[in-house]
Amino acid sequence: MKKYSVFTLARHALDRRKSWSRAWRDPSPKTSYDVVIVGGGGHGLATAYYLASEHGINNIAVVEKGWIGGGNTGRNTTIVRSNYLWDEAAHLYEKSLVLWESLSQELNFNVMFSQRGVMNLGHNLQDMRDIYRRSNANMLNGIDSEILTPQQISEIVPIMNTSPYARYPVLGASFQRRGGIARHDAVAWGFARAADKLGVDVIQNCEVTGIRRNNGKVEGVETTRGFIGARKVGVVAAGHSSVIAEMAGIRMPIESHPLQALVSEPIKPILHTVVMSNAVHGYISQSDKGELVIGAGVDSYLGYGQRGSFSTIEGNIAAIVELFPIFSRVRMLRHWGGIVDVCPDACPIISKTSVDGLYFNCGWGTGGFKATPGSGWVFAHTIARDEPHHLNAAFGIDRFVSGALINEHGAAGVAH
Amino acid sequence: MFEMAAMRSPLNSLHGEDVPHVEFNGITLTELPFLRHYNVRFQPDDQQASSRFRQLLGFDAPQGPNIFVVHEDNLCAWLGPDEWLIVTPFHAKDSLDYALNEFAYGDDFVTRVDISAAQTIIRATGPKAADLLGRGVSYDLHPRNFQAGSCIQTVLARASVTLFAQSAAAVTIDIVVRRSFAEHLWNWLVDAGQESEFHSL
Amino acid sequence: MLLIRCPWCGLREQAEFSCGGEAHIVRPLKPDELTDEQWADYLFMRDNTKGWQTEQWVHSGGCRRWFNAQRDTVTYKFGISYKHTDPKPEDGD
Amino acid sequence: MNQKNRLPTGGQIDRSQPVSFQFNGRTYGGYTGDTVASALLANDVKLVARSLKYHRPRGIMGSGAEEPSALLQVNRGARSIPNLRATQTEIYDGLKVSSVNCWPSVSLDALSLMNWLSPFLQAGFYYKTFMYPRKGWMFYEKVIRRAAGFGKVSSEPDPDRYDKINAWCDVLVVGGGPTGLAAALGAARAGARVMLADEGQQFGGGFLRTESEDNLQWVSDVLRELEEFSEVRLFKRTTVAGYYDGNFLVLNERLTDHLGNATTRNAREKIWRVRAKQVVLSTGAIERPLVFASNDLPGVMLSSAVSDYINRYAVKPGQNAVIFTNNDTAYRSALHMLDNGVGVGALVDARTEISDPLFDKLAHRGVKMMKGSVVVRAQGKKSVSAVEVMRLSADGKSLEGTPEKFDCDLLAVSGGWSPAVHLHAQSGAKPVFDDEKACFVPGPAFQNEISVGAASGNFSAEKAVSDGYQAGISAAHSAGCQVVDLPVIQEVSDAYTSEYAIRPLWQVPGSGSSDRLKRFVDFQNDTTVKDIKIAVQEGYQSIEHLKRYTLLGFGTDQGKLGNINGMAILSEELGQDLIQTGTTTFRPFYTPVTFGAIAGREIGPTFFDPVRKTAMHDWHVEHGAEFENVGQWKRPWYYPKSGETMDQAVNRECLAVRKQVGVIDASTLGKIEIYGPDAAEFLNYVYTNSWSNLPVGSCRYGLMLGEDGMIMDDGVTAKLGDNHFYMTTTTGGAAAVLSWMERWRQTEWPSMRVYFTSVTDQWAVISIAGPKAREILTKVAPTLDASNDQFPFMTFRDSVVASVEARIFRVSFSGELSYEINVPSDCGKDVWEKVFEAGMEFGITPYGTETMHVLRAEKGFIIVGQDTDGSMTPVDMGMSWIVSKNKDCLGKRSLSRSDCIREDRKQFVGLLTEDPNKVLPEGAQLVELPTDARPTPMIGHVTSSYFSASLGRSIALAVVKGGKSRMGARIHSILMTGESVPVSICNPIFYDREGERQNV
Ligand SMILES: Cc1cc2nc3c(=O)[nH]c(=O)nc-3n(C[C@H](O)[C@H](O)[C@H](O)COP(=O)(O)OP(=O)(O)OC[C@H]3O[C@@H](n4cnc5c(N)ncnc54)[C@H](O)[C@@H]3O)c2cc1C
Ligand SMILES: NC(=O)c1ccc[n+]([C@@H]2O[C@H](COP(=O)([O-])OP(=O)(O)OC[C@H]3O[C@@H](n4cnc5c(N)ncnc54)[C@H](O)[C@@H]3O)[C@@H](O)[C@H]2O)c1
Ligand SMILES: Cc1cc2nc3c(=O)[nH]c(=O)nc-3n(C[C@H](O)[C@H](O)[C@H](O)COP(=O)(O)O)c2cc1C
Ligand SMILES: [Zn+2]
Repeated sequence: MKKYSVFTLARHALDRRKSWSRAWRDPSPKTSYDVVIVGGGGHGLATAYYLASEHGINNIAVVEKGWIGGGNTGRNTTIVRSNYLWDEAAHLYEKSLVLWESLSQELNFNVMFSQRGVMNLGHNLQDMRDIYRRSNANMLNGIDSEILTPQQISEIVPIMNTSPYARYPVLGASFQRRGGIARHDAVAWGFARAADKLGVDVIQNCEVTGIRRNNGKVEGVETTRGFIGARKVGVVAAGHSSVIAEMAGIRMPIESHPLQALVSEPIKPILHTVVMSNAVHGYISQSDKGELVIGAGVDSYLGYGQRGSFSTIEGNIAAIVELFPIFSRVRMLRHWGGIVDVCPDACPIISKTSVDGLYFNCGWGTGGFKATPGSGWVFAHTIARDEPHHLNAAFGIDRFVSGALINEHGAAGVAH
Repeated sequence: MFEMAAMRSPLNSLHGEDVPHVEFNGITLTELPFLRHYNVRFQPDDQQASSRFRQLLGFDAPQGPNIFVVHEDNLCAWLGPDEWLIVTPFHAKDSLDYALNEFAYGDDFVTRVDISAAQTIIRATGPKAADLLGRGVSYDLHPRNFQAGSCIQTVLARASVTLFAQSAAAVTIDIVVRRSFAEHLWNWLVDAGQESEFHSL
Repeated sequence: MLLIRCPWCGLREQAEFSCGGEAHIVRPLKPDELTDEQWADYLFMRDNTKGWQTEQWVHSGGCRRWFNAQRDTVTYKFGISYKHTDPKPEDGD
Repeated sequence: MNQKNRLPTGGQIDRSQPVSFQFNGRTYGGYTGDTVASALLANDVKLVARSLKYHRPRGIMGSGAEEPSALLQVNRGARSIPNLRATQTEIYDGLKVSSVNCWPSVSLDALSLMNWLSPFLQAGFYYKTFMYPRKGWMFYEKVIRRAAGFGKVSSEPDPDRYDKINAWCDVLVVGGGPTGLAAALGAARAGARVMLADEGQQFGGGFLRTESEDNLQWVSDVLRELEEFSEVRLFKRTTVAGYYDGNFLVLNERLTDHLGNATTRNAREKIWRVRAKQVVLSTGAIERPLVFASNDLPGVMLSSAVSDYINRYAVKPGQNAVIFTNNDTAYRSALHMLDNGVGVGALVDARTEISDPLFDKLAHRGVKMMKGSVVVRAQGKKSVSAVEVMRLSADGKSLEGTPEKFDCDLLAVSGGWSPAVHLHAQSGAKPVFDDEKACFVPGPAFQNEISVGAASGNFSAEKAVSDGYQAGISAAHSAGCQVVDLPVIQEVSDAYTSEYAIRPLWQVPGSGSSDRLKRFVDFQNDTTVKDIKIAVQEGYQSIEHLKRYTLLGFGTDQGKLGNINGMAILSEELGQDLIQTGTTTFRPFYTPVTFGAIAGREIGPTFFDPVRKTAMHDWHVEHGAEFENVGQWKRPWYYPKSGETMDQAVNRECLAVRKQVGVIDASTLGKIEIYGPDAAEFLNYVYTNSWSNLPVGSCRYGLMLGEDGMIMDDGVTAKLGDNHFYMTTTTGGAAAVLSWMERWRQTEWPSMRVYFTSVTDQWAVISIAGPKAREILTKVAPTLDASNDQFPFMTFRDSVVASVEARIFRVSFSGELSYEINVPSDCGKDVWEKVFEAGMEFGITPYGTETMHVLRAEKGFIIVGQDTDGSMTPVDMGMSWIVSKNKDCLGKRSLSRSDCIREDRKQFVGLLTEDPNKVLPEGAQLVELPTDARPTPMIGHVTSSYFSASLGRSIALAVVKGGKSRMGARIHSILMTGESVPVSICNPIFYDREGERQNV
């Protein structure tokens, strides 16, 4: 496979007979693998990549029921940050952020990680207490974090409505400059290509329909393309985690909800920072193509439909127009939904299970895109060593029994 | 020692001491302040309670959903399978109070709560009133669907409300709204009333 | 936007309702006697069914009654709505 | 006003109303009824835009929603709108529009050199470069970003209003072409409530682009009849933008943009939220362009658009045309051109068998009819000047013969028709591929919907009318209308009916001379055939990967023209059927919708969220209160006297309460009447403590847990009678607590005999606190014996206060002698004023939430949500005394889980800073020792922190790991500034630890 660089690009441009090779192969499933990863989203592909690159396991298949990156990886608002409240979460997301910072070079695929800064707004006194609490914790955890006054906010984002007369005025914000956005599809493609290069089989249009077990130990997966044997199976199926857990006779503390996002028509760049507001519920950034990328809240009912209700979008847009009155005349191009796997404490499960050789990585809910490299990295460790890395030790499924939840709801301003 | 307390409806402050009233586009909005409102609870299958209700109040509490009945001074609306709203004018307060007290004393699982100060009524009148309310109400207010005598509990401009179709063709609709939301709802209706396009439904 | 049938008030718009999640999760009568695992199962573990499931809804903007409704979590189509006092019907179509 | 290409007669424009408008700073003329596109063409303006990536010159290609290229900036200043399609923007006097994405001008665009760089810029190039050095992307991105986007957003807030309304109907007809009009008529005659919406400025759809007077007459006859039905509503300029679950559709009506500067009171746009029992989709079909070299040049236009411009707008889009088609529809356009003075040099038809009745007629009129041929290339710099034509091989895969060149300034293309299945697909149905017609047609319906007319792949006008009519009637029937014998609908005759015959042609094969030229598939995103090939080579072979890798269909047109060709070319490359390739997902909206309209009126200080006010609100305003938002409520925060800072005001208010007396409006507390024989038992379940033995007339504090054992809410509940309690909740928790209790009662314990009624709004609460409180109470409630014996702490009394029947609770959140006087809200302000008057002689001071917070912090009382965060148990908060050992309650079982009984959990404590004047920030983290090493382990955080005027020093509440057993320990807070503040752990009760003051 050719390395991507400006030189290969030029050679291809100048020599029309040259053609690009496949970014990843289209292999047929082998009869068995050391590890089968279920789910070809960013997390699954990253897991495969790190299993191969960090743990020397190369006999791996990633099986994806549709096309890789077509799940939440392909439909999220791409916000990346690590300023989480609780130590366990903060360290995990920070590991991920550090990986993001050199991911394009590592994968030799430009994932366009743009560290343009992420702002979380506070609209009431309790928001401001929570912002101080979280920022201060970030600082002590060695994660960059600032607290901004409304004045500073309007210097960075002059188009924001920081009027004290607003219904819920902006009282301040936390700001992580190292946060930003990335090109979501490229993350899936880049990991797939890099994993493929290390020998991983990326198998699309192959749905897992059963988990074969014997004596409490996993033997492989039944798929729409036949049985595939495996010594270990890592499930990274996001919204479909419960469905696969059921195949293995496991119960999960997860609910799958629709989460919606939308884009405007492309306009000339005007918003250079990511802005999030939990209180008025909207978050927004402007992509490098010019469209405003906006996220809404979850719909309250379970939904595997990859779509949600219009009323959610209405409230979301009202919040955006309230914060950015000049966007009133911009027009919405398209809105869509994903299926987010929500845990009661809004934190993931990255864990062994009661079935030997079966591992789950799920529950990322509304905010796992930012964790893609870190999640893959710790999950690869967990699968390879059959024990969690210290970074994901707290994210076991047993915490729901002991009560050691990592409550990133509320105080942490958890969202995307 | 103390004089009778001066009562204020939640909308008083909008218009001095007058009863709030505006007209636009053939729609009139006015407040019906200081009516007496009671929340009444009893089990519909409690035969004794039902018959005492009839005896003391002179009518049956409506059994079906989405309807209200009017008997003399009292309006009685279905709010739930074991819950009713009774509204009566100020002057009829004492006799209703008496009847409801009697009613409640007879049974330990019958209750009535005076919520007169907890809510008020905004009356919207005019052939286009339903069109105005339709800006916030998701229920179909077309007279084919919302006939005189209908009452529905729904959400209007993010406030919980109960709507009464007081006349045919939805010409008069009474909106029961919680006190603390009343000013918001009033402002909202007046704002929506600025639109120049209104239709009769 | 879903149209939901309240067993009392009839068909109303989603805006008047709140969803309460999976139905028929019974609170253990003697929590004290449960192991932590059993308690966790009641507290947190969910079927999270893909397809027809029975769930709780409340007509919060209407009559404030809770009821159960069948719904397909993929198509979002509703089956039967019924009161808590009614028996659990068969799964929807 | 020189409108060179305007036909002398005809068209739907209003010649009595000439209009002048500006394009790129130059003034042009047109008429009311023109779009920007038709008026520019009338003025012979062809070059209107530059493409996104290569900055190639672009013109007007379509005449409606499908237009990919002619996106303009409309208006200046606050009313400026980006990205409007010239083809759907109506002109009015004074309108100003301009091209975007070009500098210095559309004809001299500096960035057009991008075209030369294009070999580097092919699909996916971004992913392959700009990676080095590591931080390089931040630099490259800045440069690349400059080229992003089309139009500009205005720098001023939007001055316009937007309206929104709910509507219900029996039948919603989408699209007011012949099919839709007939459907609406059928449904209306059947007695249905009908809504008919069309995005255009006029009804008539495809009939408007025919030459037939009869057709127009038919349209106006039908409209006249429709207008007579009171239950029929007709919507022009109204796009049905989205089709959702539950047969819910979103309509976007544009009310004022076309009126321009004429003053109007109207909202600019209106969103209709429609619930339709039945939907008739008569959305017509969209003509497809053809894919050949340089097919994007200005002057290349859809043949239906040519007919539209000629017949509807009386504009000749060119003088000398060539037509390139693979189906019959373009023959009709040829006739339109010839009849209106546009020369037709050649009609190039890919088909070899042609049965169209017009074939001979056209040949007769001198058109060179070229069967089995294709245009391989358009020539010209900034617009078409000639085309090259060659013969197509029988298998369609190669070219034959030598190119023949035809000069022309207009190339009308027709690649066949694609039914507008967007809404059908949005509703959840799946379009299927029809091989015969070479297009996707609607599949089985998923909701109550039917597609008819061109939208269903039936492209004949006559059938459109009768099918539409029938569809309307049966929709009405399905919606519950009684359908009795209805008159038949007036038929429409067509002199030139032809069967729709097509030879699929998804791309013209490459020829030697044109191989290096670009063949565009998606015009807006500059996606070419080559890009698709590269994507396929690289493995991006799912249609969804192709879309994301090449941006096919990603534009503001959502691929209305390009998608089908792109999907077909992908299929050809992969050697698979189109149905195997499938479509990408159709999503709302059909065309983009203004944010402001979607937001509607629920924005701004008044309407973004309801403002809830207490009965005494006006008094607070009159007395200078600053307000705090607490949920939706406005609560007085503090009452600064003139010149006072917040700190000074709060200190004064605090001292007044401790030394004399203060009064606070506590009306926002949630209040619930609980009644029934099982009321006490129910409380035993929702509160951690026991309620069985509370005497009537007493009050008790209660704590509620979630089932996970974490603190959820708290408040005081009084026992009013045997079966009767009055519960208070936190302001923010009021609604949640009520529904929590209802839920348990109704779903889990349906046999419990207890009722809940919210009375939050019923009672205004005037809370007086301070040593002088009793004296005031005695003054305003002269009949009450308020002595400590008769009315002790934690009891309540009914009494008359200021002539109003009141419930008085002797409870205290400040630690002082305190009474909460509840009176019906309509008397709230009056009683408040009388209490205040009575208190004047005692120095009564109104205080706000800030002072309340300080006073309770001095007493170590928690505020749920501030001192707790959803991860704190009663044990953590030092409140194990309130969890009864003798009964179960919600959440209790969770408290014995292994993690909840750890000794080193965070526990509630007080903190004192070494420097008494240092007030810690709330939220500040706590560590053992100050250190610069990161990460630094944290052992807790500050939940509340104030300067206490009564104590003359700062105080703080916090949660600290194992804090209860560390009294006196010295720990630190490291602030955001880096400053480290030493603090010592102490008992969280700072003031009157014995609680004597509230008991006097
Ligand atoms: C609208 C929206 C906005 C969001 N915004 C953000 C944000 O701004 N920042 C952020 O950090 N996170 C965000 N998220 C969350 C984020 O997208 C996800 O947490 C993350 O992408 C999950 O990645 P994944 O690889 O685990 O899941 P996915 O990408 O969903 O991958 C799971 C894959 O498993 C496959 N699969 C499922 N079942 C089977 C089976 N039986 N056999 C084979 N394959 C199967 C699926 O097809 C899918 O491709 C958002 C999510 C949504 C929906
Ligand atoms: N002979 C052919 O090959 C061919 C091909 C296509 C169309 N036609 C002609 O088209 C006509 C068919 O009539 P028809 O009524 O089915 O189609 P039509 O094209 O005449 O009408 C469709 C109408 O729907 C409107 N519309 C589309 N999507 C909309 C939306 N989302 N919201 C609001 N409005 C929307 C359009 O503005 C248009 O006015 C006949 O005259 C037929 O001859 C012929
Ligand atoms: C960050 C981001 C930006 C997007 N930008 C666009 C866009 O500019 N144009 C567009 O049509 N869709 C855009 N989409 C939406 C996709 O078209 C698509 O709707 C989404 O990936 C979900 O997939 P689906 O609609 O095919 O189910 C974007 C999606 C994301 C996640
Ligand atoms: Zn109901």
